[in-house]
Amino acid sequence: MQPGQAPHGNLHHRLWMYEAMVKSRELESRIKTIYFEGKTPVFNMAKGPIPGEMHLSMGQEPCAVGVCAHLRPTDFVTATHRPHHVAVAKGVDLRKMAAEIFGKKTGLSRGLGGHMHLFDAAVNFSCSGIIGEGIAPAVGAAMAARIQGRDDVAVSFMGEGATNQGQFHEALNLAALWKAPVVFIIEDNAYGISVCKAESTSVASNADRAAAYGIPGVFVPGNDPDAIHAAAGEAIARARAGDGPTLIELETHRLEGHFVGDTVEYRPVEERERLAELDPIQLFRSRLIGDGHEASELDALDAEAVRLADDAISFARNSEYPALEEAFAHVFG
Amino acid sequence: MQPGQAPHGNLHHRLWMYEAMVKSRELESRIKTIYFEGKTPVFNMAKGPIPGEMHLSMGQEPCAVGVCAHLRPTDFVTATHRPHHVAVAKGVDLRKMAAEIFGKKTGLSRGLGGHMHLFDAAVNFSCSGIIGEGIAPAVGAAMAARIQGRDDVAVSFMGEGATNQGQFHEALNLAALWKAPVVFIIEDNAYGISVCKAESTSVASNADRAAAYGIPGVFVPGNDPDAIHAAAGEAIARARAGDGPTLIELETHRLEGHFVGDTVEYRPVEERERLAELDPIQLFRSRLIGDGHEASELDALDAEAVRLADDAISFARNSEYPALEEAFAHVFG
Amino acid sequence: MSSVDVMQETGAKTPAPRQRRLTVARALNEAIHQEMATDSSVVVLGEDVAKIGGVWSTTVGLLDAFGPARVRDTPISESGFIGAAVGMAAVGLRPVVELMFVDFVGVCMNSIYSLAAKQRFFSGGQVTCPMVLMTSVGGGYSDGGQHSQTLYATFGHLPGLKVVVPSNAYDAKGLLASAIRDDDPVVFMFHKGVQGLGWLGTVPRAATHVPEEAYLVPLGKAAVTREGSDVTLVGLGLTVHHAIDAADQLQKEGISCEIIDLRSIAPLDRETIRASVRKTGRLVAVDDDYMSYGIGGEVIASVCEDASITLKATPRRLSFPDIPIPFSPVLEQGVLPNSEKLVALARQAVLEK
Amino acid sequence: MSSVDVMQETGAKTPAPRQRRLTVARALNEAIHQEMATDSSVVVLGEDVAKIGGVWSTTVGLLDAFGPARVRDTPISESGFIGAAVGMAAVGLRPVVELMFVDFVGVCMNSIYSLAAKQRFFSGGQVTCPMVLMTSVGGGYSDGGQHSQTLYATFGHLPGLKVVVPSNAYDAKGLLASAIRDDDPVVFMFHKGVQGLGWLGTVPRAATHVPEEAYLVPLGKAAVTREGSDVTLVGLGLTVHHAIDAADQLQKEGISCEIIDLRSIAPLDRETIRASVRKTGRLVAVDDDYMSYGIGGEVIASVCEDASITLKATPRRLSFPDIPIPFSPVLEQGVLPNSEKLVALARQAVLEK
Ligand SMILES: Cc1ncc(C[n+]2csc(CCOP(=O)(O)OP(=O)(O)O)c2C)c(N)n1
Ligand SMILES: Cc1ncc(C[n+]2csc(CCOP(=O)(O)OP(=O)(O)O)c2C)c(N)n1
Ligand SMILES: [Mg+2]
Ligand SMILES: [Mg+2]
Repeated sequence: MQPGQAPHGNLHHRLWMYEAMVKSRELESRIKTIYFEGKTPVFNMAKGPIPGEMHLSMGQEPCAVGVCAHLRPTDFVTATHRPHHVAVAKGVDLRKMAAEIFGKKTGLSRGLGGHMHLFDAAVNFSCSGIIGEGIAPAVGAAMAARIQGRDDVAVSFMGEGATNQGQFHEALNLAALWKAPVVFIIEDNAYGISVCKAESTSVASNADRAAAYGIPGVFVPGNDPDAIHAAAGEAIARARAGDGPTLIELETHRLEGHFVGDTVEYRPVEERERLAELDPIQLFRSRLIGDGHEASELDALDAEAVRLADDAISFARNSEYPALEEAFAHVFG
Repeated sequence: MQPGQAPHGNLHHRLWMYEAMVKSRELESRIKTIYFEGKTPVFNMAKGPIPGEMHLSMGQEPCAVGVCAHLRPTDFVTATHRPHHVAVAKGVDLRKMAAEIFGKKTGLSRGLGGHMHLFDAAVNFSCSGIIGEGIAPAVGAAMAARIQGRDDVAVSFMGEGATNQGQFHEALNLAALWKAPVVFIIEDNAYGISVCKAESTSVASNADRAAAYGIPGVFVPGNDPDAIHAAAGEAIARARAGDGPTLIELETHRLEGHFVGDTVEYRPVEERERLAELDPIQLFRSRLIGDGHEASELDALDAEAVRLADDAISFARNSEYPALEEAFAHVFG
Repeated sequence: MSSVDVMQETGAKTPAPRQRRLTVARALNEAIHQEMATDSSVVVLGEDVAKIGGVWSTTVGLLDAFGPARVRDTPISESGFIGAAVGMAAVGLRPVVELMFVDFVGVCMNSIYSLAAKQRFFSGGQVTCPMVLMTSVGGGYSDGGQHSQTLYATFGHLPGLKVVVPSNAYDAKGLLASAIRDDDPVVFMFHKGVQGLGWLGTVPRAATHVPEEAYLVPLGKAAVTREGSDVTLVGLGLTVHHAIDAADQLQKEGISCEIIDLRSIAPLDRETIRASVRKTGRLVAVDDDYMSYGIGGEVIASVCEDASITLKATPRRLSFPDIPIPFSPVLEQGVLPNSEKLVALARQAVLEK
Repeated sequence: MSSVDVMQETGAKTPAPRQRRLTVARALNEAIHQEMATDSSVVVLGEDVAKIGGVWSTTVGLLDAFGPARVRDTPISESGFIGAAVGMAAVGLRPVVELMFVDFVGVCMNSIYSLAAKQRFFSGGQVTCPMVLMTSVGGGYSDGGQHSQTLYATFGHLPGLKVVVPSNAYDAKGLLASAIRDDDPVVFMFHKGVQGLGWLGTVPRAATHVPEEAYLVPLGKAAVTREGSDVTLVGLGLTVHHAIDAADQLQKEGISCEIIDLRSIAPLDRETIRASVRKTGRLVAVDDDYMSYGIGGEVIASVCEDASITLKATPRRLSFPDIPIPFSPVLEQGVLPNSEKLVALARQAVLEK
């Protein structure tokens, strides 16, 4: 099932969420491995087939799938510098996405954007490397849907660190004031690079900040796809019905460093050691099996995810780099 | 009594507040009259002894005096494009202030700043024409006092419209996080130029926004100097004691247009007609008399305010314009 | 430049003189009205743009004509509403957004230079940003250093933005219509000194004949406002009028000035400038932005780096000095460029050697 | 330029070669340590500057040495914490603030250009702003268009800010010490390509001998990195190294290059540039900021508007083109300036006519 097709019953959307999580994870695992090509023994960000910064979303997949399970291609999503899981869940073309990350001419943006600038107009997905930049465009896209008479919604994903940007405040006030059909999703992975939430944010839960705009604020603990799916479903239905925005903070876990290469020494050792147990894909898999799914059914989804990830990566690897003229083709003279 | 001298008993600080309100009003009345010199019959902002925009604070004096009655010269205050009442209450040199507004070399800033850029380092007062610009500097000055081991506080004044600037959010989060000794004073005069609060702000009271930072939020209705004095006193004492920031929204009234020349057609007629009855100086005078003060006592304060305003204006009028070199004297080459 | 001069250079049919003379403000307003009427995707956002029709009278009557869904007063949240406009533009609307004073760019620069300007590039052409950001520029009326800047070069320097500055009503209407129809973000800077609002003071000459029907003036093309042979004066916005006044004065001294009105900062029409200087051999650029890394420097460099141009005199520039804008009228008027200063520089250029 | 070359031009006593060779990052870090030790009013603020010592290793060890009151990690609130720093500076502290990437200026430009830059002017000299804003600039390692800009001219254009760009460790330390002691706000731009962080790649030559003791390199003075007679190459930050590489190459062809390292964008040391071009008669400016209204244009204009200079060749500039910075390594490397492109331009200049 694709996002945008209404999930038919509990069973189907759970499998869809599972598969999308695995797909994102498989893609990112390959990216992580390849990222180090050309960067050993000396780690130099400029080298290898995937140069530049690389922010992986491993561990945060529940946030993406629980929300995007409710979205259509015409719904508008903005993500952040850590965009892969959301892109995958929103239905971004996997091959073109991988090719963009490799800087190839077959990429979503012909290699102009890179991993922090994934745009897929076919499913109304975009992201940005500037913290907080995507929040207001989501409000605008939501208002545009209203003005154009569509019942599409917009969703803006952001990290918990981003909530301290002025842009968060301005955009939420606008959305609330204008009753825009938009949902704000905060992925609280407890860190903004090395700075933990308590050192950046004056309230424990950003859900409390909804009070500053007179909109509902929801906190979902546990990094749990089902709980996220439920909370997001309610908020998105509310938005679609014209009842205005919702702010949702999701507890989640960043299993990797801020970017690949980050040694993460700023996280307490106990915290780092616990992370493996918190892998949401393993936990969700166990729950699905507990709920009566066959392991073989999930294995088949895993296999399909692996196949798609492999396919996307080899497409990217085998594509050509763009010609230099491409750099000049998308700006007027 | 000067601000910074602890007000000795209820009686004295009330008379001080009364006098400071009248002083601000008298000064602004003169400015308003003179502003039209050279601008009749054709109103052209560039002309006359006081060119440029002119934002009067008439009606909002209680906010300034109720707060500044608690402040010392070493306490730090930032105000806005509508700064006169706060400047007067903070003890800014009246002559130099008037001269600055006239663009004279005897002005606070030798004529470089003008009415929206009044700086008086002697009493740690400044203001700015960019909405929201003064909030963060107040937080910084407050933190500096802590770092330097002083028990000075900072107060940032802003309009209710300013609370929708991102800078408001960033500065309040910093202040709360760092427990900065700062008080945020919102003068809610119901309008930002022509846009009323309900069309700009997604909550009825900005005091509710304190919840987004885990700090106390207070709303003071009535444009009442005594009530403002009480609320501000508590917040400033709290800040001075090291217990962190407070957000206070004060209901107030803008008796004039946004700037002089504004025909205010966007305000409902009934609202405009009611404004005269809402003059806080008249109301406070009546209350003081009701509380046992002699009219003659207040008349004497009025007379002193008139004398000071006249003196400041004639000082300004009779001062010279700066020499052209002055424009280049305060920027490196 | 009388309105007739404008007609000549813009190529419109010569009208009966003084026919339908509009201010820049009214011309801009008319352009928006017409574009909104013909294209339902055009929407207007900004502070005080709806109920009172804009502080600069650019949006008068739009709320009544097109309703609150398409014409919206915003909170004082420039970064938020410009960012929102980019989102609108990404899904098919054509927002016209007003930033009340260009000086306020500091609170919303990211939404302009990083978001709006780079969408098309970052998306490899998938997503465009047909947004117009209208903003007032310029001083001269003692509004102090946070309400009097032009910041032309600040915008011109950052790729992905088209940047337009009209000097008169005819161009203003046609350029704004082109801007609204353009798929790239356009920063449309109208100078308060030519806007035609009586309460601000204005150059009367900026009010010109404006045809009633919609028309386009192309973006990115400078205008030869006046032909001449001895020296090229390059200006934009208000300083085009300084150039005209200076040329009138110099004419009396027997010096013939060619005047270039840049109209566009980005793209910069280097060819028109170069063609003129190739002819006159002398260049004086005049603008009211800060000097360093500014308009005048770019104009001079663009001429000097062209090996096919032989200069008969040292090129000169007259700009605002590298200081904030002082409030006091004597200081502000003292440091602003004006026609007398320009006359002196142009005369020096002609008399050099 | 070996470290010995640097020593000569900066006038320090010639050290034993390779003595105490530091990277730019370590030199910056040492400067802050020393200034904090001697002046208790120096404080440090920024994202990730305390616990991990800064993403660019500029603030390593400061938290341990000076404690959390003076060294503070901030939320992702650039506009807020830079604004707060201005308030601190107004009452006697000397904040050193890090903006992680210059590209993020869009979210905090007001606090920089309107607040910090204009305090002293607006207050008529009553209030100063002794703040240093350190920020990383430059690309070349495929970090995409929001993490690779230099934006030199954006800062240089706006009055009230001193703007400094070191090309090597010796200068970096001395310039930063000067910046911290300066009463005006200084934007201190360190180029990632010379920073000396192995994980980023770096020009080895930028790591130079750095004396242990504190010393000052004056703000606003360009350096003559190498003397020569045929053509003047003007660069800054990373492009100084392109100039050195180009000069080495051209030397083999018998072309003698004089190299000017601007070190300061504002104030711009026009006299040193002009003196050099007066001698060589040829000018090629090279920088990695966007071209229009940029560094190269200002350098060319500053030379050409000087009537006392006679050029033997058309002045040339090599800059980043007016497009956002592409991610794909082949595209980014293709459009960035480099020594080969510079060699070609300089050779053209010498062979012209
Ligand atoms: C405006 C801006 N400031 C700073 C940065 C640098 N930066 C990149 S990611 C990041 C941390 C973001 O934290 P959070 O929002 O929690 O997202 P997470 O990385 O945890 O997904 C920072 C500070 C940036 N990209 N943009
Ligand atoms: C950043 C910025 N945006 C817009 C303006 C234009 N402006 C000046 S005053 C004003 C209204 C301010 O409203 P409020 O904060 O309520 O203060 P008041 O004028 O009512 O005292 C506006 C929009 C500005 N000066 N700065
Ligand atoms: Mg986070
Ligand atoms: Mg108000």
